[in-house]
Amino acid sequence: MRYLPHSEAERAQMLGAIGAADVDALFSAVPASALKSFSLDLPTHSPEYLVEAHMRALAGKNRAAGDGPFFIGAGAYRHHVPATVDHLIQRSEWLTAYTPYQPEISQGTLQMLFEFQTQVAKITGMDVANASLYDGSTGTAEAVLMARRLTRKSRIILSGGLHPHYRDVVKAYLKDDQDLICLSPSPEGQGDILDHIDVNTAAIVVQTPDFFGHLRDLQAAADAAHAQGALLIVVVTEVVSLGLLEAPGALGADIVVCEGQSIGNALNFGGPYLGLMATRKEFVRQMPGRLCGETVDAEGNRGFVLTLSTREQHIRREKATSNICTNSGLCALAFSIHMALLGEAGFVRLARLNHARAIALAEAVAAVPGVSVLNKNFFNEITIRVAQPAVGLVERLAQRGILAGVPASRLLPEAPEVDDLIVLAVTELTTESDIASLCAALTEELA
Amino acid sequence: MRYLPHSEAERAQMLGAIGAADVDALFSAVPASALKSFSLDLPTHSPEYLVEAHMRALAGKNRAAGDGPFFIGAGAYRHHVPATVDHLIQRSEWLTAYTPYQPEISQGTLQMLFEFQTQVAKITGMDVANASLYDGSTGTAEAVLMARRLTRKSRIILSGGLHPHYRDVVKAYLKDDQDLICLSPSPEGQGDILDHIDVNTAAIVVQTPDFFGHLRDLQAAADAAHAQGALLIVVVTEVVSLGLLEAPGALGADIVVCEGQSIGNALNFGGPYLGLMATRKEFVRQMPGRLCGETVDAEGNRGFVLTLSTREQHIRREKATSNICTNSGLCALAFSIHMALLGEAGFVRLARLNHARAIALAEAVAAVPGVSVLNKNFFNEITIRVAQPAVGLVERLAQRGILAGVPASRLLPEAPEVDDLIVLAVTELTTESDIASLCAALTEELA
Amino acid sequence: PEEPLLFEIGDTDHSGVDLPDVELGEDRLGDFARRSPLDLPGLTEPEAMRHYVRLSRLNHSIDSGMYPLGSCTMKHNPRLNEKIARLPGFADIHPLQPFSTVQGALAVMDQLSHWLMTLTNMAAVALSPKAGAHGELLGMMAIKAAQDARGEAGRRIVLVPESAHGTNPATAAFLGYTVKAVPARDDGTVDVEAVKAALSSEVAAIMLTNPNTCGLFEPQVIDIARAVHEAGAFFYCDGANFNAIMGVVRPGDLGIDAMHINLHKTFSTPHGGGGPGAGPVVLSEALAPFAPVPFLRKTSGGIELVEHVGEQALGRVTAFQGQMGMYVRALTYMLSHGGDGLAQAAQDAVLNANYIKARLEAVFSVPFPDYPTMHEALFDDSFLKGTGVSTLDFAKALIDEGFHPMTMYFPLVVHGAMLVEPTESESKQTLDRFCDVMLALAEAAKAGQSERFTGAPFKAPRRRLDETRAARQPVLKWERESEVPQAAE
Amino acid sequence: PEEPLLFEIGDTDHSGVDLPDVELGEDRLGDFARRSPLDLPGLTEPEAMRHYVRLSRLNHSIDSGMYPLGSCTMKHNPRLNEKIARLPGFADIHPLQPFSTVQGALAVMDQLSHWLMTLTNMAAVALSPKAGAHGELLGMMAIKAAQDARGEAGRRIVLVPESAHGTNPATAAFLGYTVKAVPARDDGTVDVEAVKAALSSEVAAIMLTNPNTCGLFEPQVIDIARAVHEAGAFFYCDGANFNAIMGVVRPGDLGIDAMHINLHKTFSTPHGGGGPGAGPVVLSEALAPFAPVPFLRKTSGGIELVEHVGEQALGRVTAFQGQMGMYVRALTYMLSHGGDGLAQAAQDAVLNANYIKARLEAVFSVPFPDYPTMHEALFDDSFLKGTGVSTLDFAKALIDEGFHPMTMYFPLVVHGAMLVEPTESESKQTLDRFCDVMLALAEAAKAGQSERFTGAPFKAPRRRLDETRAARQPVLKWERESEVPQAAE
Repeated sequence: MRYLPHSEAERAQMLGAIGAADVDALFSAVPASALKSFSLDLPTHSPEYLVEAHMRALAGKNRAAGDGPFFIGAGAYRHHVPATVDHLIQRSEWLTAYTPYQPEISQGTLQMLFEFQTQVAKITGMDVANASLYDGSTGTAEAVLMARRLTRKSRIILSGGLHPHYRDVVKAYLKDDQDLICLSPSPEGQGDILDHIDVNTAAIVVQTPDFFGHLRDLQAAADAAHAQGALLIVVVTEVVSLGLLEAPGALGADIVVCEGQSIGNALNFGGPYLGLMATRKEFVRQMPGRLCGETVDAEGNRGFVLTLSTREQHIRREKATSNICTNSGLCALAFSIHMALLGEAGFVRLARLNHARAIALAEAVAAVPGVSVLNKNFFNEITIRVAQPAVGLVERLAQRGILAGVPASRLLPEAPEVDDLIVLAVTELTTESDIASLCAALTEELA
Repeated sequence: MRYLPHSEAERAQMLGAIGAADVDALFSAVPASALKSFSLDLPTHSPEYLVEAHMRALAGKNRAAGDGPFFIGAGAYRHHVPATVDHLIQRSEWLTAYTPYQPEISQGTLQMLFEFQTQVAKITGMDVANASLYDGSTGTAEAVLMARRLTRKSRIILSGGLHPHYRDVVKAYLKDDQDLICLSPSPEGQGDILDHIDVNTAAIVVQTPDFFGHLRDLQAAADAAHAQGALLIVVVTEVVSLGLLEAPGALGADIVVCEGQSIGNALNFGGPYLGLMATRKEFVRQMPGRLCGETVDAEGNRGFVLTLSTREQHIRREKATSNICTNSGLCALAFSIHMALLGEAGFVRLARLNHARAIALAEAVAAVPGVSVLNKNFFNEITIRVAQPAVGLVERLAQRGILAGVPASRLLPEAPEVDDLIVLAVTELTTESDIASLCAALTEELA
Repeated sequence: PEEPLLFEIGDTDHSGVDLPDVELGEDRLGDFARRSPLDLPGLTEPEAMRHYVRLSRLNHSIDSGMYPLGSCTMKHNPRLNEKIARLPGFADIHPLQPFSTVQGALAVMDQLSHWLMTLTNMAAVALSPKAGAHGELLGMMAIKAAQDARGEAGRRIVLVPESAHGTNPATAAFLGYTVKAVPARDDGTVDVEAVKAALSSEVAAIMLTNPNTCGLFEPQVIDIARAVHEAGAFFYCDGANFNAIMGVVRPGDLGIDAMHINLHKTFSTPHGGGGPGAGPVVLSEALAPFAPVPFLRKTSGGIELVEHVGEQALGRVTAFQGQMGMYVRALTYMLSHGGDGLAQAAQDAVLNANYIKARLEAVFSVPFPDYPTMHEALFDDSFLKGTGVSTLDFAKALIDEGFHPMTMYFPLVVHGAMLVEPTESESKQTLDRFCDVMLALAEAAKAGQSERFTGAPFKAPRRRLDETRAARQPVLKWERESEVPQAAE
Repeated sequence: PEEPLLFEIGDTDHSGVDLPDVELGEDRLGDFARRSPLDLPGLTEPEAMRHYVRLSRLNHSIDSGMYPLGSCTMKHNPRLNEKIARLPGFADIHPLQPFSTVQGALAVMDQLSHWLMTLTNMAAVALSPKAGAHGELLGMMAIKAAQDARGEAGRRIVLVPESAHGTNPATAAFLGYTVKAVPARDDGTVDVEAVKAALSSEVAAIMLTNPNTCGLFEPQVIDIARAVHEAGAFFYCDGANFNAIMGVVRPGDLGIDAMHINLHKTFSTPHGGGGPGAGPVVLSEALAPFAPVPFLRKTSGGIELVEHVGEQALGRVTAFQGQMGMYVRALTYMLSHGGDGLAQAAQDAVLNANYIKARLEAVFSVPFPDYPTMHEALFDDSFLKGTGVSTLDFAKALIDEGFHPMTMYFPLVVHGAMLVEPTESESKQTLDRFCDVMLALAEAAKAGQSERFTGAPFKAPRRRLDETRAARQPVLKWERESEVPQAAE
């Protein structure tokens, strides 16, 4: 076995040193009925080239996004990741390092996290950010719980523009909670949330661009929430939008949660992704997740450590702010490297390019007979109405080699009014010819 | 430009410090007629994702060996390279390091080369090996020149079993040299060389397994050469064979040259590859190429340095043993890592597996009507006679999706007697179903 | 070694990507265009490469040295896994593509599920949790959903042994349960009688780690399971230590109801400096109906994902279908090892821990000597008594010898605990060097060379860091000099 | 830091690959089966990973620090190139596949040829040489073939300036030419009159580096070319320094006949600790007919390789078609930069060298101050006079500051030469740090702190190594203790 360093002779030597007759003697505490009392219906070990052949065959049964025109977004976006990013994150010292609990030999990871926190704070316009959470959806649930701790109030209102998966995760986390209000899907981008805020409201959760691609008015939401002593939680699933859209922090957000996958991370069929969370300075001690802070070492040199860990489970146990005990370290590294490569100049240009492509898509698709575009404003994603069930149409387009977007009903089966809606995204990788192919195919299918 | 660290402001600052009005002032020694006196018919700089799209499109126009049954060898072999090898050679400290002329900060490369030299000496059964040459073909030419220096004689006899490209490279290096005897191709594996040795002979060059897959009798060749004061140069183009075949060093070889590509290195359409050269201890000062040796540092710690460099061009200039001033460092690293992973146990098993596949191929293809196998013995490569022009047959098989081997006439257009011969190789990656596909297709084409 | 912060190297002009600067014409941003400054420094590619290469060299890593880190299973991360995970057919597919276009990906999930259920002998598996703690949450949510469905929502107590990981009580509390501690016996294991005494109709579940955090296999685990079930409660098993028994003992045979599996510990997906993890949860038949979405269903047309079910199940614990990148890596690892190799790995992990224990026990005191240890060896710090060297000092001294410190002060039930888990990845040569170093350090401590410890590490990129200062005056992001608020004094 | 040799870690049982152990039955090896021992130690995968990671950390590299290394153009190696070179469509194709199955690969060669010919304004290019020195050999072989074809085989002399790289005279000698030195003028450049004086009907060629090894552009290069051609000889240009002028000056406009191009210097393919390189040679119209095989021919059916030609050409200088892996990397780099980016890179390289010269020239003496320098700045060691510090000592002291030493004692025409080539990859920040260090070291040397230099490096993985011992008692491979011959004394 290529991964096991012992020869049989070494095993025998070691058993001798232990004074055990055989390895089974080391398992003597296991009830006899449970020890090796079975044979496994599993294949035996395999040469690397056969494992590779098996996995390549499975990979070959998937249509990769790069194989043809591709317009799927809805919370995960296909951006170009520079080769440097993927190269660097595979370096042994990044890839195979442990959580930086021993700061003297983890300054690489820690300084990177400090830089990452700074980057996230800058793009969201917030005071502080943590060292990442699992993803945007669980981050949203954590933000809701955090708001309750901060306000000591319990009502939570989720906008109808919140990504349905995010809504579902919050529902699962707050199972059967009467104080959780989930507003109906709002495909037209209508402002739906402000009227529900009352004095018992801990927080409202608003996504922008929302699930249907509409840009939401955060300032109005913040004002309305703050007037009742509630917090505004802003969710951003397409973090590239922050290169062109006003920072939530500048519009009154109290907690910002983003899905950070767009920067540095591949689609990966849904994971691993990267939850970003940023908040106001005064809320930091109620923020879940790891935090990295600056300090000095015994010789006075600048250094970094995980800090404020009295919030965390390994210290606080049942009094922790969350049970979280990992971050999305390697994804955060990829994000941070990609963001460092972009810098302000690149980040803004990337956002502009995405928006330009979306304008081109919206104009082209609006010209297809039978299609109407629901969005007045948007970043890189729009929703279209196709006057027939979207699921079948999208499947037929897939058979033509075009991955045309997400039927809204896949995520909202309970809302028949969205059955004829498709959510379509573009990125810098979408070409004019991709858009032309989509429109041509749509025209034929809807004729 | 992503690769250029200066902003325009920094360029201006630096020109100021230099005292130059503009960058053209720095090119004042260039005759005006030659400075920027043209416009380049070349595209301008391009985003990474567009460069990648361009190159992927080109890659897509090639049929990769892994896309179907594949039997091409003839000096380059498709073996499995463990993922660990390719990962490690991309590490910054290996990939982007310079030639180890400053040993204090190059011990990684140097120790690896010392280990590499030891590995090469062990598999060839020779006293010493150098730190690699460009490839097997140029290594053969270097060996011939080395033999002349050692013997102070001039006649060189190349076996008819030597890879025709290797023969051609020696011919180019010894342009118009009357003392170079190139024997006719010997597809039947006949011993053809011993009768030509005379007292003026510096060396005979024998390849085993030879170009047609036959195993050659090195001991007899060594005895005959040594009896006339000539040297035996042994060429091995498939280094995996040394896991099963007697070491040339044990059979009297004086210089051994191998193409090392098979271990650790991909096919790469012909390069970069890896020349191995090993010889007897007493010949080392006439060996070309870099050598790494053990020594100690000022504190008595073991360390390694490039040594015996008085042989080399950067010291000896026109008196050097060769004009070579690189080795194939990264390919040698890949070889050394792969060989370390194999170890004796793995190397022998790999060779056995290759030979077993070749036996299966030889038996299967011999049963195809119209095919005869020329080889009595072989390692992983055989030659078949197909009773029709091989070039057309191979092209038709390629159109069926089978890369069936090399028509001998592609390398030997001057020898009409090989027009109906195909040289076929297998490796551990060749499956039974590949062999069955080949035989079925051959049967149909020859019917 | 000093590496400046990226903000001290880059500026807002520099960029390491080339992108066309498009004219937008009339934008569609409404009134929401960005007005506040980004102020985001960039690096060109050569600068970025050097920054991140240099930074990385300040880290310890598996590839450069051993982690004798109890309870954390830091094993070799094969690069084949990384290569496979990056095939476009896995990395470049979107979670919301039509099922017909992702049959290979769904097959990976199906095959991984088969391996996990077979190795554990359990009825179902929920793949989607993002990490071990997330899996724990899911498992306890499933238990809660099952009890709610039974009309037993009144069960509000969760039993947790004192030696448990911090996530266990945190998870229970997160779901609103009251945590009740179960004391351990003197031999370091849980007494079935103590469990029985704590059980009642108010108890929802027990959360037990097995092998436990003292490195011991709970000898009465089957009896405990029986008692728990008889009391109408569920048995949640923390699977963090599954590496000790995979292929050798099946948790399902012990009577557990739910267990998370850390793909990043047991199945070699890389730790990545703190994540991402992946924490699939295997479930018993009783809990299977309460599994979250999405889950797989095989149809005549292929495999599909069930993404919505009724109210009884616990719902969705994450967007999309979880850590696909980790599924691919873990399955690749499983196929490489095979069932036989995984069992051998578990046995080698146990062999290695017992070897360390055998080599060290004459000097390092073993608090629970009654049983052979499993995959990790637990020592206490009584050998340091009177030396002036603390457990922390001792651990930091290991850094100067090229090792990561062992786990310290955990489990809490042992004074000055030192928990050493070598994993199966370490060679005898490395284990011997580690033991030699441990013995030499113990000798040095006893010989009064306390300065070698109290000041350690000396050879690391940093000396000991002031964690108190970091917490008292938190500096959580970089600010330009001009932005840093002046201290009041 | 010590890392044992792999032979001290592994043994012949250990292996890091899993392969079936097949039964051969009756083998087909005749009498040639191996009988002598291999005795080849192996490492399992975790052991190998650690060995090579640890070893690598003993190396300096571009990614971790600057190489101010004259005459070697150590620039940033983009990882995009590495990624593209590993696409199966490039890495997993065999050099002898039918042309119909490798049209993309042949297109890469064609496009690369177009770039190289356009940048140099030359008539043809031979891609196949494996490295710069191999290209030099090819170029001189082409010159020889051309003269043989003209019936001028009697030309046996090659002119080489004293400042030339060692490969130049070595190559000429290798082909049987007599090397005749051309002296330089006091300003560091070649005098056309000196060339004219050396020319005769016996002279086959001149080999000139331009920009030359003193970092200067030869101002009379066009006149020299004219004189050489008038004498019936050819002009071989060493292209090692093409990085200074690419996109700015076309060698073909200067009258050269052949020039090799180091893809691993100018076009960013990685140095790899000493190779592999790639040394395509551009050729003038006069030499084009003598190019080696293989070369490209476009037909109606696509691109094909011409692999055999008549006797006049020089034949074949390597098996197959050369360093395809390097062609892919170089073309990727060219497309990334574009023609405009390459010109900018050359100008930045020159700017950087002049900036270093400007910052250092008050302290470090510049032997040839008459011209602006091109891509490298040349200093001599007169500033060290009387300090007891040698040029070598000074260079080794740079190691302790995190820099690779500059090139020393080359070119030979300058006493104690120190040749500094920053390349365009270095930022102003890094250049400033380098200059600060250089000035501080010079000050330290002058202040009499000679021990800081004579013992340097102090902070490297090794102190200075005994090269004399290595050469006198060569130990070129590892042997088991028992095998090492006992010394006679």
